[in-house]
Amino acid sequence: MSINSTTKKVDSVTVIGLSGKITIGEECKHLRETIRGQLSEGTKSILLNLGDISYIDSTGIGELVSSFTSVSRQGGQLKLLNLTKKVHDLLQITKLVTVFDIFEDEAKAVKSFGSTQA
Amino acid sequence: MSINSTTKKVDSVTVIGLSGKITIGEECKHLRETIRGQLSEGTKSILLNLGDISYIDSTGIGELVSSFTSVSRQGGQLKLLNLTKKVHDLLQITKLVTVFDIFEDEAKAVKSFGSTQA
Amino acid sequence: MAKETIRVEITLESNLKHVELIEVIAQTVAKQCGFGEDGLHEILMAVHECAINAICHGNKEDLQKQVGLSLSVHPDRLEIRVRDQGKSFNPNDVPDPLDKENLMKPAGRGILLIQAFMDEFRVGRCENWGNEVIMTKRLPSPSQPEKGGVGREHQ
Amino acid sequence: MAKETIRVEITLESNLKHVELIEVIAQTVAKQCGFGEDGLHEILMAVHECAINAICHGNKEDLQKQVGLSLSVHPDRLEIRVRDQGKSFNPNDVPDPLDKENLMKPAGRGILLIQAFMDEFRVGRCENWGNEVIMTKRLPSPSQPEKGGVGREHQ
Ligand SMILES: Nc1ncnc2c1ncn2[C@@H]1O[C@H](COP(=O)(O)OP(=O)(O)O)[C@@H](O)[C@H]1O
Ligand SMILES: Nc1ncnc2c1ncn2[C@@H]1O[C@H](COP(=O)(O)OP(=O)(O)O)[C@@H](O)[C@H]1O
Repeated sequence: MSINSTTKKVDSVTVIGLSGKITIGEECKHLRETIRGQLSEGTKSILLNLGDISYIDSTGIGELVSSFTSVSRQGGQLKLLNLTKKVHDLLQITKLVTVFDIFEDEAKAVKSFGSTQA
Repeated sequence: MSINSTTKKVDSVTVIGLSGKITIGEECKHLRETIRGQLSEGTKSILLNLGDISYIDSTGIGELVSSFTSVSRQGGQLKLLNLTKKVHDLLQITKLVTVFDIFEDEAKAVKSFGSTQA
Repeated sequence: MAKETIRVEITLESNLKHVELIEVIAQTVAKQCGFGEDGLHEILMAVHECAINAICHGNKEDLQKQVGLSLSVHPDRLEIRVRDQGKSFNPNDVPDPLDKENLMKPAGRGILLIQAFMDEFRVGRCENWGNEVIMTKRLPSPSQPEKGGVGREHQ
Repeated sequence: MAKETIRVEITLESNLKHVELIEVIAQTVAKQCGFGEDGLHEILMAVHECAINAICHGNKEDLQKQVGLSLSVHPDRLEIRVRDQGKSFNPNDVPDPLDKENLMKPAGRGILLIQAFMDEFRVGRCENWGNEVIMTKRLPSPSQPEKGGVGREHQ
């Protein structure tokens, strides 16, 4: 499997740092389970750091959308941090830049969640 | 080109350290010109260190044989040092282990040339 | 005898584990064509999406069915064909993933990406096979190495 | 439709600069077969020598002529075929490089190496082409990964 994740808490926001690829198969499954795990622990504010993601395929993009939807359904928010040019291009092509809140600065991203949620 | 050579003098022996590949094309040409250069300067005792050679093809083996012949014709000697297992296997398959003097120790190799030649 | 300088044909069983082999070979050929890092990545993604479609949608992951890849290098372009043994499909019938009602769907963006990354994309039927997707990408000109991007500026 | 799990066919103009492409693709397929480092190196060398022979001896480096490589993965072996468009040659007519009078010759060791590294080597004629060299190597058994060496111990 070519994806890894590390999780840290900054204020009330869970920052998940992903590295590797988000592609069909094990990699997408890993992302899905990571998000599901967070939701089952009651996490509402998730910031995905994609700075070390080299490659996302269409299945991976779909997984990001599904993650966004799952978190929203639980009354939470999922935002994105540190997109590489390649990943940003993909979200542009798929018009998902209009859906995701995208940040380049962790502190600003964390602040944007507001301080109401755990 | 994927071959490099460095030359040093130990006693009266010219030790040529080769790294990379000895294969058809530029690489073989480089070896040929290196040997020719030494011969034109009057070098008689040449020790080829093949320790950093990862790959020799049949053309490269032929080039080693030609080098051996050229040096012998000028009254000199060409010997080999530090063969990797792969290169040793090749000389075994081609029965050239019976032709070349092969050493694993530079000092011993240098000594074997005797002290009569420059 | 083929007229192209380079022609590579691959036939594989419909197993997702072979997709990487297809990708590596496509990258090797594309490198030989002089594509830079961005072009290589675009070709990688197009081949990846197309191979997965052939295996999953075309052949329904039936290991008895085969998937075919053909790469041909023409003087001006790299042509890639991906064949499956499945039922005919028409890319015009596929929902547009950019439509508002599809934007949040978990799938349906592969063909969009292929179209963004390649200069040409069309689907036909191939004798003794099923669908044949034909994609081409113009070779980078040796004088001005391509900078990459989304590939649309080539048109 | 081919019966093999993996089948790769490459057609190229007779240019030595394409040998690396042939090598990389052969390595990629061989890796997929489970060959270890030693086996990969043996296959690399066999393909290298054979491709150079096809281009230089078979096609006399005539860019109008093509060289063909076919790789097929069978359950028990990898089969590699290299085709040229040259005049027929019989490997039995080639001088033995191990004979005393040939030992110091600057060339003539390619076929010897191919035979040492592969389990099978034969030459035939191929319709619409010229010579076809057929080489096979038994796949490493998944239980006991091959250790390599000169490959003769497999027999
Ligand atoms: N080779 C194929 N055979 C049959 N149908 C296909 C093929 N490729 C694509 N399709 C159809 O086109 C649709 C869109 O494909 P695509 O844009 O790649 O998105 P996704 O694969 O995520 O659905 C697929 O859902 C499928 O219905
Ligand atoms: N594809 C080929 N077409 C014609 N002749 C060939 C071919 N391959 C090999 N030969 C003949 O076999 C000889 C031995 O080949 P090889 O053992 O590879 O050594 P080398 O290429 O160094 O001569 C060649 O010199 C050539 O005469």
